[in-house]
Amino acid sequence: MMTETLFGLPTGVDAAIRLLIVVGVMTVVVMALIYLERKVLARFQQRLGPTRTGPMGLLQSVADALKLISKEDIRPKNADPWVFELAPFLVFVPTFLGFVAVPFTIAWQVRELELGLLYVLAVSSVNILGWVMAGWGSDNRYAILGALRAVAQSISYELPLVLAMISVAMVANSLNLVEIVRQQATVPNIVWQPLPALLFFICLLAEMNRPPFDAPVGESEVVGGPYVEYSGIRWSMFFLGEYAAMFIMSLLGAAVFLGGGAWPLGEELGVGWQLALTVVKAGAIIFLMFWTRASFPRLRIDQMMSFSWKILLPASIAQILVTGGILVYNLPSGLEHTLLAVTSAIGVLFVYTAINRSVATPRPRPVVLVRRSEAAR
Amino acid sequence: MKGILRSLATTFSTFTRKPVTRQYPETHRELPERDRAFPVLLWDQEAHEPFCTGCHACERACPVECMTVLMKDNPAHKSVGGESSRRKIIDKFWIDYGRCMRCNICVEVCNFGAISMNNTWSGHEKSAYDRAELVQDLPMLLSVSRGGELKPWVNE
Amino acid sequence: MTNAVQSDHDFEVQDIMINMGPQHPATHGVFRMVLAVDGEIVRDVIPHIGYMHRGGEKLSETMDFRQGIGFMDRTEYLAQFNAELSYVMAVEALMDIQVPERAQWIRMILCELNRLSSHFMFTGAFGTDSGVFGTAFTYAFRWREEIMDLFEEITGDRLMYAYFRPGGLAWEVTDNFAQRVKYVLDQCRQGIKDVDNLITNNEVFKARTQNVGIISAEDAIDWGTTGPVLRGSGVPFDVRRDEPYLFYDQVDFDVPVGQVGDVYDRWCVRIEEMRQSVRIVEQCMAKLQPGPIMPERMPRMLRTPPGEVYIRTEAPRGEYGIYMVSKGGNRPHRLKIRSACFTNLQALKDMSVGNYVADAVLILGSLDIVLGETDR
Amino acid sequence: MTNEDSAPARSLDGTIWPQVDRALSGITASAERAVLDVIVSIPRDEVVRGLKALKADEALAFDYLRCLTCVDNEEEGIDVVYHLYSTKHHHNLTVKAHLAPDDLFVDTATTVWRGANWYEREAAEMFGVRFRGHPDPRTLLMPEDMTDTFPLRKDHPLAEIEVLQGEGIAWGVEE
Repeated sequence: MMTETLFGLPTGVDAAIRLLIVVGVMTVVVMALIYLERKVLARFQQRLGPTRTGPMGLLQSVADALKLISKEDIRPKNADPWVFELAPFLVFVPTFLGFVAVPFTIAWQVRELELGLLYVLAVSSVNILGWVMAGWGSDNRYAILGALRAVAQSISYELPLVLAMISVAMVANSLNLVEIVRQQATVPNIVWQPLPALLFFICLLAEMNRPPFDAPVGESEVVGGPYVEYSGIRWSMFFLGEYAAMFIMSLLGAAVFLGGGAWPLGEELGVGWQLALTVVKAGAIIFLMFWTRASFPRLRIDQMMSFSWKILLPASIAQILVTGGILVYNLPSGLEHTLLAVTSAIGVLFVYTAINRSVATPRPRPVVLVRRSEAAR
Repeated sequence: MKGILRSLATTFSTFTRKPVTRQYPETHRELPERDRAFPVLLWDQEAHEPFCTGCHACERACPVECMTVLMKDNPAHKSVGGESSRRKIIDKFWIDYGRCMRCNICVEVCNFGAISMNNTWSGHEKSAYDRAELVQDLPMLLSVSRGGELKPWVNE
Repeated sequence: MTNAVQSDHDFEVQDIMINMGPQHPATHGVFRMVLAVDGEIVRDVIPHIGYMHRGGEKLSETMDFRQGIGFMDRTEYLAQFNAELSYVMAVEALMDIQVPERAQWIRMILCELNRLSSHFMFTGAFGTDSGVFGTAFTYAFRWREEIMDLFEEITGDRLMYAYFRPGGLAWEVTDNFAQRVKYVLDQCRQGIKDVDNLITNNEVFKARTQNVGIISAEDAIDWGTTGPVLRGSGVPFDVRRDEPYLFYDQVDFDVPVGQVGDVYDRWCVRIEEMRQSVRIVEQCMAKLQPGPIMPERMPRMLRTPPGEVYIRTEAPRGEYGIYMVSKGGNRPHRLKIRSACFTNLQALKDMSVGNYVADAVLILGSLDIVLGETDR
Repeated sequence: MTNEDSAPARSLDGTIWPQVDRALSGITASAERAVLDVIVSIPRDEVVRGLKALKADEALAFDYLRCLTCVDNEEEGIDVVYHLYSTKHHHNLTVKAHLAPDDLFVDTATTVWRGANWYEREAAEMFGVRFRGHPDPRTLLMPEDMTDTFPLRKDHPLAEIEVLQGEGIAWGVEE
């Protein structure tokens, strides 16, 4: 579907302009995100966070960027030159491709794609190639260990992510992101589909390598994983890619589950309101990611895999079956949606208990207190 | 899951608390008067000379041998027409702060109360680019006490 | 060293050797271990220590008894009071000095507060090892800071206190000592609660630490492990309880003991020990009476008669022993520091082999090593 | 209690020496009382046998090696000192084996307690005592190639101190 072009320009030029705007905005957003993450994490830890550069440390990201650009670009002697140097681009470019379809408002995005949801999910998982290249090309054992973990993790969590999204698409009867947003003008999808929302958030953390799923980059184990040999501008491209992906996926989550620019103000309100709503919703998801980062230990790689394959995947498949089973009967809208919400909520409870049960044997009292009188002498 | 939620609640409760860190170079924490930074020599404000007579007690007691002391006859002693009651006085004194381990022993062995630990911030902010810059000579050692910056603390 | 792995392939399969440390965020200083890994599974661990060896025992032989105290701080730089205590108690035992009661109570209070601060440090470092990004660390430091402020007010230094002397204490505590200790204890209670709530019951943490790095009670004794590592394995051996020094026989406290001997048990034992320390300090404060802090007649120059003594105290990491041989004179003939981390580290290989790489990091963290003490 | 009276004429009454003596039957052992513990001296060739007997004895059960170290007595040779403890009965014992200065070896105690491993490695590199049958005789704290000097021996000199201060004031090293 083709929306009208800006100022009646030719389609190609119009697309280029839109992309440039998006890329420019994204760079600023990424910088803001890095600053915000540091500030918010600092508050979680009762610290002040960056304060030196500019008022309240607002220019910290700019200073970081300048520092990273001016740093020497080091390539290890034994590294594979092409693979090593191309890897950051392969992480960075696919991430930015995702912006083509993400709706910022109901009427404005780079391109409105009929298969927008599928496109964003597909494109965002390409960057794993860059990770493998980085891990292999660095000729570093930590890097290869981290890259292998990243691949395993990415493959395992891609499945429940996509399956959860399919369930939502079934309810919306569309893969067009704009269409999905438009349908949520009254009630957002999270109410009808809480289980996919939960699965989406968990998989989101895993896809972004955020705690508790940050085994591929865990500092205390593999010291940054695939990043370990990178420095300067190349390292910052990884970083940029990471935070850009974070924002894209949050926008996606806001659009699919929280009603994007449509809920609760509806389509009538201005573009500014819609944009603000989208950003606030995406911001909420991002805040949740910061929050989990501040509170969670890291899962081991095998636990991470079994969590995905044994809990998330069955849950998402069950959700698709149930959703399909309800939708196939063409029930009245109210009843259908209630049924969807109830079954999905039961699914959430299932995941909740499954997490509880999956933890190692419960110990009623972790420590036994030995009284003084029990001393041997 | 309960534990996970509790973790989240705990971090959120600290999110709402006031940050406890300080902006260090701008705002200094107040130091207790017992604070031990590095040893400095004390200045006798009445006689206008150091208390130190250069008796080598601290030099001998120093576990890391960071001090060098030289004494001389006091030019201001009564016998040569001055007003001071000190027959001998310190001539040269070096302390290598890079070597000092701030154990307080020199203060404890001093019979004249002539050496003390610096309890101001100037004693802590001593970073230098060269180890040799950390060697303090007599005027440097006396300057803190001479300026009256030291907080009084009587060691029982 | 590479171990060829049994395989069905017609090509040879080798373990990769991963070198962790001496510069690695998880090795708590300058510890180095070489891991032979098969995929993610650790097949062999070769620990290397000695990067921080400063010849402390040799140096102590050249220092007299007053000068040696300052050096003890620098061996065990997270539980300095305990290290000083062992040293001065060794001198007192050789010289047969009676320490006044007040000095002993104050020593006890300071040692227990030191245990609190050291365990806070452990929770922070271990939290970081397990992947809580900085939060556990800042929590721990925030509460440890209160204790260190108190120590600074009393001794004048934040880390290297040099406050205990053979015979008693260097000087009297501050006038507002009682209020300050009470305040610090309140803060510590809040801190223990925070750290406990943040980590102990977290399912992710439990999944990571339970049944990982198990060492049985027999093995733990055979390897000579001490402190929370030994108690985590279920051996209720605490020097404070079994061979009371100071006035530990006059206060009431419990010895926490784990049931499985895994990383989680060691964590829980330490958290419980912190609570017990708060209890001990409270009892000590109630019994603290005014009085002298040094014996009335102390020789100006400390000279010991010939003899030897092995003094052991329960430092936060386990038994901190000083074996002091004197041939007369004002300095020890031989001073051996029996370090808790040194022995605990020996058992690292037994615990780690067969676990994941990520677990090896956690197991090392659960030993709570201080390299200054290990290498001396 | 550490601070209890330790009279100079210390007798062996009331100590665990009778039990130790019984456990060490067939091994030449002599005892004296130090400030805290009983010191049992066993000849070099029999010490590991003695340690095994002490560990195996039901009433003693010295299952825990607290510390193993050496003491350099200069011309009199080197003493290897074992500090034992029983986690069952909560008592201590110090065992000493004397080595002549020109004959520095002793059997390894790792066969009794695995925990003796690092202690012996340290003692070996610091004092030049050879522990026969040690499973892992590498250096521990010292560099791998530093096998000819023994830092903790009394004849090993301290390093010179670098003097940074003074206007040409010569500064000797005390030791």
